[in-house]
Amino acid sequence: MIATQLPALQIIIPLFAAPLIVLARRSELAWIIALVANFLCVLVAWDLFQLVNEQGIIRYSLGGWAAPTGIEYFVDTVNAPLLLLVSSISAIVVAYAYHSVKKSIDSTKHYLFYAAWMLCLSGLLGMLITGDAFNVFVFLEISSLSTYMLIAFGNDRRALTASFRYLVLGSIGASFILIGIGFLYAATGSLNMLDLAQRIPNASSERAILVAFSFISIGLMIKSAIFPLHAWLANAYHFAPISVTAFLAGTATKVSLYVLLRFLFSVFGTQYNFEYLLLNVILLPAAVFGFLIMSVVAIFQTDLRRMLAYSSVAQIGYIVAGISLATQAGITAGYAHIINHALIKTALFMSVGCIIYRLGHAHRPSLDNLIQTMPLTCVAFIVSGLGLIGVPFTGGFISKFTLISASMEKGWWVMGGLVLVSSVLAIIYIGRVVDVMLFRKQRLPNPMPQGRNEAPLSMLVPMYVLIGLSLYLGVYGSETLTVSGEAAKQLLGGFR
Amino acid sequence: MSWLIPPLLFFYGAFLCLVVGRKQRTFITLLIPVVALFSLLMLPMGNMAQVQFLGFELIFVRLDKLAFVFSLIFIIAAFLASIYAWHVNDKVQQVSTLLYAGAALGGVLAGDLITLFLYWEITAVASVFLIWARRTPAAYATGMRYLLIQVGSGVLLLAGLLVHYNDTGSILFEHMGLVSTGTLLIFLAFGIKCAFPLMHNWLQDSYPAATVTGTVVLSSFTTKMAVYALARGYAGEEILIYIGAIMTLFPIFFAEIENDLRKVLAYSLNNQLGFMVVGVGIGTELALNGTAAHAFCHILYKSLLFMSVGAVLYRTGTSKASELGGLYKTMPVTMVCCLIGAASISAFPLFSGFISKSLILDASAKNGYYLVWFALVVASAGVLSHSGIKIPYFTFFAHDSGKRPMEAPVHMRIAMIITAALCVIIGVFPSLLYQLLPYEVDYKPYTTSHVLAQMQLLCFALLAFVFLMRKGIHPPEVRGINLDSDWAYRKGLPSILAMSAAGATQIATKAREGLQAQASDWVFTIRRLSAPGGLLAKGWGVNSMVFVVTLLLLLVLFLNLK
Amino acid sequence: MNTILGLYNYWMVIILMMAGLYILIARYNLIKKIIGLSVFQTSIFYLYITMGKVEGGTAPILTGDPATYSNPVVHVLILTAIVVGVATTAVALALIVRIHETYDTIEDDEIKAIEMLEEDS
Amino acid sequence: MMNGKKIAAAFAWVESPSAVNTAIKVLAALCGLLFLLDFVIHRHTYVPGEGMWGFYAFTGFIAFTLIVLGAKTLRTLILRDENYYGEQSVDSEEYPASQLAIESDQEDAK
Repeated sequence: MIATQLPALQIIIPLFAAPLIVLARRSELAWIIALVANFLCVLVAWDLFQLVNEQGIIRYSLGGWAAPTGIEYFVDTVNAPLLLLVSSISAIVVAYAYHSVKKSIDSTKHYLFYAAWMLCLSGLLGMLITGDAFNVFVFLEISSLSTYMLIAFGNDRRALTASFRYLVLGSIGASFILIGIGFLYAATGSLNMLDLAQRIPNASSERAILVAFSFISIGLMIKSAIFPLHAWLANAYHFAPISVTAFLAGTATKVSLYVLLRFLFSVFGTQYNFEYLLLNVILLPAAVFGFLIMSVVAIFQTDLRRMLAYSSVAQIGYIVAGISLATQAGITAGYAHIINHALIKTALFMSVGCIIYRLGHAHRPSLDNLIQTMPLTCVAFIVSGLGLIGVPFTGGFISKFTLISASMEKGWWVMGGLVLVSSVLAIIYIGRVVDVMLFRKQRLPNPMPQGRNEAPLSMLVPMYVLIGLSLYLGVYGSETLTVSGEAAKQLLGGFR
Repeated sequence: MSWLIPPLLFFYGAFLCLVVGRKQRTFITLLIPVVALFSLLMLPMGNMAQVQFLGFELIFVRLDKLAFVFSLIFIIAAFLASIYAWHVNDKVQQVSTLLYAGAALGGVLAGDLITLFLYWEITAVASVFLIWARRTPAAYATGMRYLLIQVGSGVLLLAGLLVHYNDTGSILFEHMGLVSTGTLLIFLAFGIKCAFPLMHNWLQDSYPAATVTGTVVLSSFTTKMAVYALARGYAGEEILIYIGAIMTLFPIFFAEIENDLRKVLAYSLNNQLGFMVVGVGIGTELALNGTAAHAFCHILYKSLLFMSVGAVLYRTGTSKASELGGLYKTMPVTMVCCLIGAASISAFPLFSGFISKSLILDASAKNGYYLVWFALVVASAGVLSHSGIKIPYFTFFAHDSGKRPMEAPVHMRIAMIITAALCVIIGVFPSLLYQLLPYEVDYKPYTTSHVLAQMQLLCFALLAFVFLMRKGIHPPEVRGINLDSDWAYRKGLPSILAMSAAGATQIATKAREGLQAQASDWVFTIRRLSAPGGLLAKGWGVNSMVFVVTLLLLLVLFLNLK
Repeated sequence: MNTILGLYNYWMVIILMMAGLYILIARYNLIKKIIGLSVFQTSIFYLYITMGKVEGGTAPILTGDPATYSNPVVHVLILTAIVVGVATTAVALALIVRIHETYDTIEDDEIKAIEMLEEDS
Repeated sequence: MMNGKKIAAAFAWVESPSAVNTAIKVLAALCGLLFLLDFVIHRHTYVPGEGMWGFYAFTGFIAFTLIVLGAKTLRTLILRDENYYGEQSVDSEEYPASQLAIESDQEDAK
């Protein structure tokens, strides 16, 4: 009985956890409910992942209304791994968040914080699981609205303006998507993605499809912070509570990228993207300039959160570069990097969170010799940093390596070279931090408490679990690649 | 079994060293090479420890006779260096020594290019700590230069292997030859680590900067791993013969006038590599045997020389020839060992250099490379001049410096005596080494004519030394440094940059005066744009963000609907 | 002529949309920005409803079985979108109240100037 | 260490100019002998000219001299002060004493 309702449960569990948390009110209780709900989500996602591997696509008609009239959820090899990824990251970060939230947020507001978190999670999962174009918009707004709230919880007053700016830009992005979906509906008379994919080739008006395509892709570019539409991201990641940043960095942009992939390849089809729509004229340069310029910008940042935020935009550039290759190998690389980068960047933000927890800031020049006071945190940062650079036996290496060989396979040598160049830039910005942490003598008179002053265990353990996970996927890289390869095959083959 | 392959054993040792106390660490550094030796001897020939990775089959162990002889000498070198470093109580050095030796061993055993790349980079990163362990700002800067070049070599290797894979679909590390862009890139990567002319200077720059024991370790692995890689991938590539010939000649002149004895040895190392590279270039069985044998002997006697100079440095605080002299009185054992090392490197009969260098010389003569052969003969006389005479003479004899240091500590003496004994044993019983070589050896080094020729060459060179000393023509040892190609990036580039920056400022000033306009150079612009608060890095307002969105939308619509 | 007048509702959509975007780009007052955003969103509602309109059609409720009726799906969709729009506006206004409390201004350029100072310090 | 002292004593002759002169004479005699052997022993050769009388002797002497002279010339071109690369270079600094064990052999110091 339950097994057949899994796709709905995936959304409903966090959705119902939110009001439950509001009712519970007490902050410990709120946290426990969030954690339990989140782990249930992980279980459901795991089950779905297994089911998809065994049986292939799962289609689920919400409320018993059959598609294309009703809203349909479907799970296939593209979104099942991401459901698992997003719910696991959220679960780990919720576990991690307890102490950091307790310290930085007024205790009377904790229940609201966790409720917003659960809503955000259900929005993100909904975007992943739904097979209905309009439903994507609805879930996008659910997740976005709760994200604005979560960001505004930040301590610095600039969190408010960051949230506001993100709100305006995010709403524009969502509205663009809405416009695009409207045009699609006008041209085809359907909202179901599977149905759309079949109807678009014979649509009455090609112009309407083209307009729909433009609006949807721009809208999703905003939401997934693709250069040059990334400007909202830096402040949002910088000033949000650090656990929120860790959560968003691993999930929000990745889910939007998934929707982009879905629309580009499943709904519109490869032919549309690159023969008629010149998307490679927009998306590819955006990707390449993104990972080059943003890596340079990251080098000059003095705040670790901001540095990592810009590095995120750069890493999204890699993903988009893989996508814009539009080959099996390219999409495999992009998809693998979605997974690897989500894990690595979340771990990095978590380690920065530990630093902030103890020092109250993450200002690079003031982290002299941090290894003496917070060795475990520093090691976590360094190990994840190596992953970000793409050192062999880390996840980052797997996806970058696949990306480079994919671009060579297509004959895009220059891009492969530029990816290498930007890896060198990554070495510089991570290296600057490591240099300060390990090698600098303390210059400031008394900037830090002396002796060991490690973050609490409840923060360290989830962080190391995540790092272990990403290292596992680095060493056994072929597993990520198998999953990504299946996803790419599914995307390129349309709905089958 | 694949968890007990020699390179991994070294890594386990390094990890153990991280967590245990001082005494156990010293013990581990000695134990690991012994265990690794047993592991190596137990390994059957052929491919092992194959791992599927990203759809590639990585071969972590490919053992054949060529790989075996290099692995064996690496393990021996690691063991000797560990005895020599018995006194060291520095976790950094001990861990990095083990990591470095293990990685070099892994590189030699690697059966595919990806594995090779992996170990290639680990050797770079692990070895730099032997320089940083000196713990001075200067050593840090030198280490950074070293690391940059070594990692650069790795990047070239990666690029080359990608191109090569794209061309051929194979990542096997086998004979490749210089046939395509990919193989050229790999060749250059090997060339950097092998210190080809004009790519050589990292060696002389960094080895004298390492710690006393670190230099002994450094001298054994990186370059010989590169020689092995060349022998594996580019045997018989004719250009190597000429590269090698140049390598044997030009460092002689630098070594002759260098004051820092460890730098002299670094130049001499470069010159000896030249012999090996020539052997690889000729590529016949005899020549490759010569390369392998020479690498084997070279690691021993070069370690021995670095050990003795290191012992002097350890006891006197300097390794500069101008400050030394007359030490034989108080460091006689070190002196004798140094003399044995000097005799070995100069290839006196009954010492190890003689039986390995002859192979390469004969190979070049037999294959008709007469000019190269002659260059090698001249270089042999040169080797005598700097390593054979200069090192022992100016350290232990010459004018009395007045220094009366203690004899080297017991463990150093033991390490030196064992190494010296090995040099002599190999020199006296060449068949011991010959049976290890990759191909059948049908070669007799001790023929009358051969011994006579070598003795004539060396004795007359010695005579020339005496003559030049007596006449006062031989250049004295003076303090100072000699410029080499590192000038280009240590002085030239910075001053060009400074000059161009100054020029740019001038132009900018003029432009400001003339045109009332701002002009600034691009580095500054990037910095200004990217630093916190700069255009690219500040929090944009809603207005500009929406503006960019609108522009992009219009662009996309225009492109799509045109 | 026909294209201009016959498609006048689409022209209105475009004008509203551009007006909304213009306000967002050209005005610094946060409240005005939210107004711009609402205008922009309204244009989308208009677009959807326009699509569903059928000449001479009625609403398919309470009239038995009409021969021609406007497409009800778009109305349903846009009801949802309106709810979303209201929620967005509410959150935005709440944020503006908080911004006003902490910054004492709701002019975006003034806020940016304050933030630049904070970044320097 | 007794052993070491014996070895040192065995080399003490280098201090005396007359002994050094004798040693040089021995070396010269050895060279003469080796040169003469060329006329007695037939060397196997691969390279044209290698079989010439005194080929190795001349090569050794001349090559060594030319190398030393060449190096001397080179030194006039490239010798620089130890501080050439600034204070922060390995050449201009002393080896950090903390890593050394500098001890003098008081017994032998005279």
